[in-house]
Amino acid sequence: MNIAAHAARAAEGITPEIVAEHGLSANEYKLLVAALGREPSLTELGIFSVMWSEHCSYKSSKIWLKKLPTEGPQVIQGPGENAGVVDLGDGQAAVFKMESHNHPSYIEPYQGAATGVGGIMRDVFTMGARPIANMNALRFGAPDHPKTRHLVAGVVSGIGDYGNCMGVPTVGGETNFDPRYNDNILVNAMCVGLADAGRIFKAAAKGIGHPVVYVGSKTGRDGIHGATMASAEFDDASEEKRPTVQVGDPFTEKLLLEACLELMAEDAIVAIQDMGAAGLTSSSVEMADKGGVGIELELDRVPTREEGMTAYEMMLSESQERMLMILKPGSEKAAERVFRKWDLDFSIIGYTTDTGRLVVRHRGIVEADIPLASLAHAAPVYERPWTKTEPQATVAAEEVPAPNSQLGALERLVGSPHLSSRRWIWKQYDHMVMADTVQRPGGDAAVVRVHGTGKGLAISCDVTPRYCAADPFEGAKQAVAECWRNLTAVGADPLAITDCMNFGNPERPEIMGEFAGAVEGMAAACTALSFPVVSGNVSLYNETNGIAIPPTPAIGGIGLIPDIATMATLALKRPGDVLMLLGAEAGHLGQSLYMQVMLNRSWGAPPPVDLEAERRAGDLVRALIRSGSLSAVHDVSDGGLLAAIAEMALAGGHGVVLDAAPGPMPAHAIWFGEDQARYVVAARPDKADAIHKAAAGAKVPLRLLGTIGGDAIRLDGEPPLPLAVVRAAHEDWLPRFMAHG
Amino acid sequence: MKASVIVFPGSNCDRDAAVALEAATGQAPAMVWHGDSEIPASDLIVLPGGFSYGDYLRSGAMAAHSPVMREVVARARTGTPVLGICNGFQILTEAGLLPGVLMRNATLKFVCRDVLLRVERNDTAYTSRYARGEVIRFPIAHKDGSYFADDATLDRLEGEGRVAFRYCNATGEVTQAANPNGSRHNIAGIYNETGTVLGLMPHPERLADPALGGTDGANMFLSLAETLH
Amino acid sequence: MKARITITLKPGVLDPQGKAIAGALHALGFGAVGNVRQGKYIEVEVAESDPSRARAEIERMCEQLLANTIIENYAYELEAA
Amino acid sequence: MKARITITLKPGVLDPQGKAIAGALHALGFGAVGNVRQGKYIEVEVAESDPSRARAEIERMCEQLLANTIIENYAYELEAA
Ligand SMILES: Nc1ncnc2c1ncn2[C@@H]1O[C@H](COP(=O)(O)OP(=O)(O)O)[C@@H](O)[C@H]1O
Ligand SMILES: [Mg+2]
Repeated sequence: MNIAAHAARAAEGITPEIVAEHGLSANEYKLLVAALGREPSLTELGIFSVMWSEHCSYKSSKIWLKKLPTEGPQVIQGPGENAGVVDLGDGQAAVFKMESHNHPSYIEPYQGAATGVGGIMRDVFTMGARPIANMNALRFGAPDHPKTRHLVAGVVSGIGDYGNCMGVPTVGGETNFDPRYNDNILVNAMCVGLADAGRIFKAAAKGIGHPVVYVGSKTGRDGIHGATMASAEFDDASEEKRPTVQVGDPFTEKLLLEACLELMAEDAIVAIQDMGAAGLTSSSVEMADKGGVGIELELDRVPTREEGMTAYEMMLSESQERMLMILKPGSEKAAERVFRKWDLDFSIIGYTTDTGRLVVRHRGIVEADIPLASLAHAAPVYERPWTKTEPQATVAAEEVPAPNSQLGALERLVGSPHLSSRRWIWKQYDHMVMADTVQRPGGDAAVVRVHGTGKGLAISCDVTPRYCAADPFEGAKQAVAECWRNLTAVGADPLAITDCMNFGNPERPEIMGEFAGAVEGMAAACTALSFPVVSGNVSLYNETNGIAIPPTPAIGGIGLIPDIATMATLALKRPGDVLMLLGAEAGHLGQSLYMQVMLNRSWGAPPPVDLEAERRAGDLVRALIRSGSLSAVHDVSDGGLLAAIAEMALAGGHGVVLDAAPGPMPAHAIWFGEDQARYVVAARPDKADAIHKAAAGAKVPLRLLGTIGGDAIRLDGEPPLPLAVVRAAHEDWLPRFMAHG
Repeated sequence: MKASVIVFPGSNCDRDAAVALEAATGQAPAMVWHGDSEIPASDLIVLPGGFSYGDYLRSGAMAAHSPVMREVVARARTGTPVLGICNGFQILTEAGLLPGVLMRNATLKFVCRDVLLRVERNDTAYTSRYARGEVIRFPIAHKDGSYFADDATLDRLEGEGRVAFRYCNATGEVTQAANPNGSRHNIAGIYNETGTVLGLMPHPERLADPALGGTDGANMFLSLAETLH
Repeated sequence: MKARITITLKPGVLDPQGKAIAGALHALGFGAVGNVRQGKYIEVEVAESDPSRARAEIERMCEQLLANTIIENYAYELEAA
Repeated sequence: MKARITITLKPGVLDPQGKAIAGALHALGFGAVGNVRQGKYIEVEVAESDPSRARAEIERMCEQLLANTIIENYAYELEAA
């Protein structure tokens, strides 16, 4: 229904229908009236609806998120601000966050993904940080679903075009294909920025009578109801609704970035907040509420790009590339000069007050007058009923049929949609701009140098949705552990994570149970690994016609490499080096990629994560990397041991000669089991003894796997698998799929 | 050597160029805002990569009309070396300092990866540190890098030896497979008539530091530093 | 026949390109320039001599591929090639 | 007045975008599609009521900025806005 129709109805009073269209339940509407002390105007209803939406209020997830560990000596700012902040030493800090743009990307993949990237970058530079790396975690439907190719193409070029134009390298991510995402793809974008630890900007407005300043692009009727849409389940009709799509303008965002950083170098800003979901409404409410002040807005001063915009539209518009700031009185002129220099709109649209109310005026009429506390704190919080996901039985390796040939299975695995190279994607991302990318995409974690220093920031995005679907608790634990492991594998000290919790409809107890399980799994792993959560995002209602996505708690972690000279990579470098496995082998094939690719189905419990073992193995590997003992390192994850070895061989262009799998476990369980807490490492033969000793001391099992050399993967009793064949299988799938399928 | 790097709205390799220049010359270049019509006395002017004006309309088209470009053109005409990298190359063609245009890649996609280049000449200020015919590795990162000029222009460029770099394979052969974007004659970079203005799509500044995986690009800046001091 | 198709952004949809072009034209001294909108222009030759059938084809092409009807409108003219 | 400008590649200039569109149309089953060329379409509002002066302005804009006349042709129609 269009806005004019809304307005016409409002004249007749707010009907239950209008309330429902705003995504508020009858009971929530009652709460609203009580909080306001009267019936709302349409503009007020709109403001409440976005502030009380799942997206802004976290009403279903709040009580659970409290269980996540958020503290640690490295944490400067935990959840609650635009992004999390961790200490990098030397007065420097990393500012980072991940966010979803799932529904918009399904409706319009290019613009949806592009504006998702734009939004997360704003979250980061709002805090005074220069973005230095972007990541993206993508989940698409089955490759043979008619929409998948179109969605992949649009999302990837949207992410690329926005980040490329901004001049921020997109250095990594992850990509899954699964039919359960057919109608609900996930586009999670992460941004990492670098700031002075002592100059972090926050959203809390302070002081009375301070100017509220709007900067950036003009306001249009973009994405009105975007925030409420992102919180409502899809049905077939919503594809027809075709809401006003937000279009990204990365050029303007680049100007906004430079202008904000330029002004931040001066002492002019009291508080700053980007206008993301729910635009002017949430930015003004959050700043005022956090600072305990009131705010008055004069909408006639809002720069608009369309004629006749109403207060309702201006308050709810989600036009991109805009920011709201509270300035120190007297600095208006200097601020205006900066924004004009960068060709951006600048307008003082209001003042802070001592009333504790949000007052919105337009054309001389008070369109809204709401106690701020009711928007921010009176929002309902739900303790939704939940049922625990039934754990599945552990699968014995003997129950899983063996392949005719281990190397044949390997070839199929690395050439499958699940494990094939993502080069087609990252080639379209400028991953080198800023000239600090010291580890490019393709490794366990991307590494960007902290500009002007020898330090490196390692970044990785991880979650294995098929594990989470089978067991949300173990799956979420695994996601955190794998992220920690990927950072460790390049030699970094893992610092902290951000997350993007993508789930179905929380009003269904089984979905809420998945959420609860995932939170508890994350909490357990974060605690055990001293890897706190400093920011994050919850995206619920990812389901269509009652079919939900698998629970997908995407984890984005960062770590610090004190000296990039000690950074490790997965590429095998020297023939003659020995290859070793660190970590215990249990041959766990339940929910493995082997099952999925070779048998075309998944069953059983996912691999359990022994967090103690994880910590021991990781600390050992990191110490070995730092002491220069290893020539290559790769963690073992999807596809198991043989896939990990193949990836190392491909990256380095050297073959391997592998010893036979030790009994008594079936060979395919050894080669393809996805036991956790494991790394494959390479080293010069003369270092092997010391590594053995260190592993024994750390109580980490070690097994010699073989030797590096030749141009094939060689396994006793099977014809060698030439690297060229593996490479073709690994590299071909995605480009071929995207070319015609 | 004193260099100036021009910064347009949307430039984003300006810092990268400055870092590489400073590493090679020991002197930080002047960063010149596009709105300025003055450029300090410079031995070299660099137009960096990026997305000036978002690359909207056509890559480099709007920047070519920036006030500062009048001065860049004037300096180039009096012999000051001007180096345009990626977006800078696009700006140079749009400004008429170099012939031809950079069109959408034949794949229609942005492409970011290392490429191999054959150094066609080593008698310019940019290439004295390379050998003629040497194969070097530079990264590319562009969507509009397909060099196009009509046959007559190409004949003239070839005849006058104005092709600076060509995309090639590991043995220096100029093959279709080695061409990442559909450029005619595998052209990656060209000179003006006097060899003082160079435009190229690949980014030497991105492989000018061993920590980034290579130093082939550093030699371009070192050549300049030695020749232009 | 030959179709000349113009694809334009729907009214109200942000047009960053148009905005930037307007800015550049102003900077070049074209002071009288107001709003600028950028779209696409596509010429398609169709081996179809019946105009109404050609029309139906072109419309299907626009709906299915040429225009992104979520944010774009299209219009076309037909011409005997 | 409002100018509707179409900018097209000169004959002989390779048009990878047009070619890709033609390929995609064939893949979608539009077998009758022949040659496809892609260009730009730009609408410019000019605060100029005299058509001949408006025309001169538009032509200067095209020559100076909107078209790259090495590879592109332009054409336009004027319309009282
Ligand atoms: N969407 C993407 N964008 C950029 N890089 C990606 C994307 N998807 C995967 N990659 C890269 O591909 C490599 C393999 O990914 P993945 O198998 O998820 O790694 P891992 O198992 O170590 O977590 C990584 O370097 C990752 O950064
Ligand atoms: Mg890994």
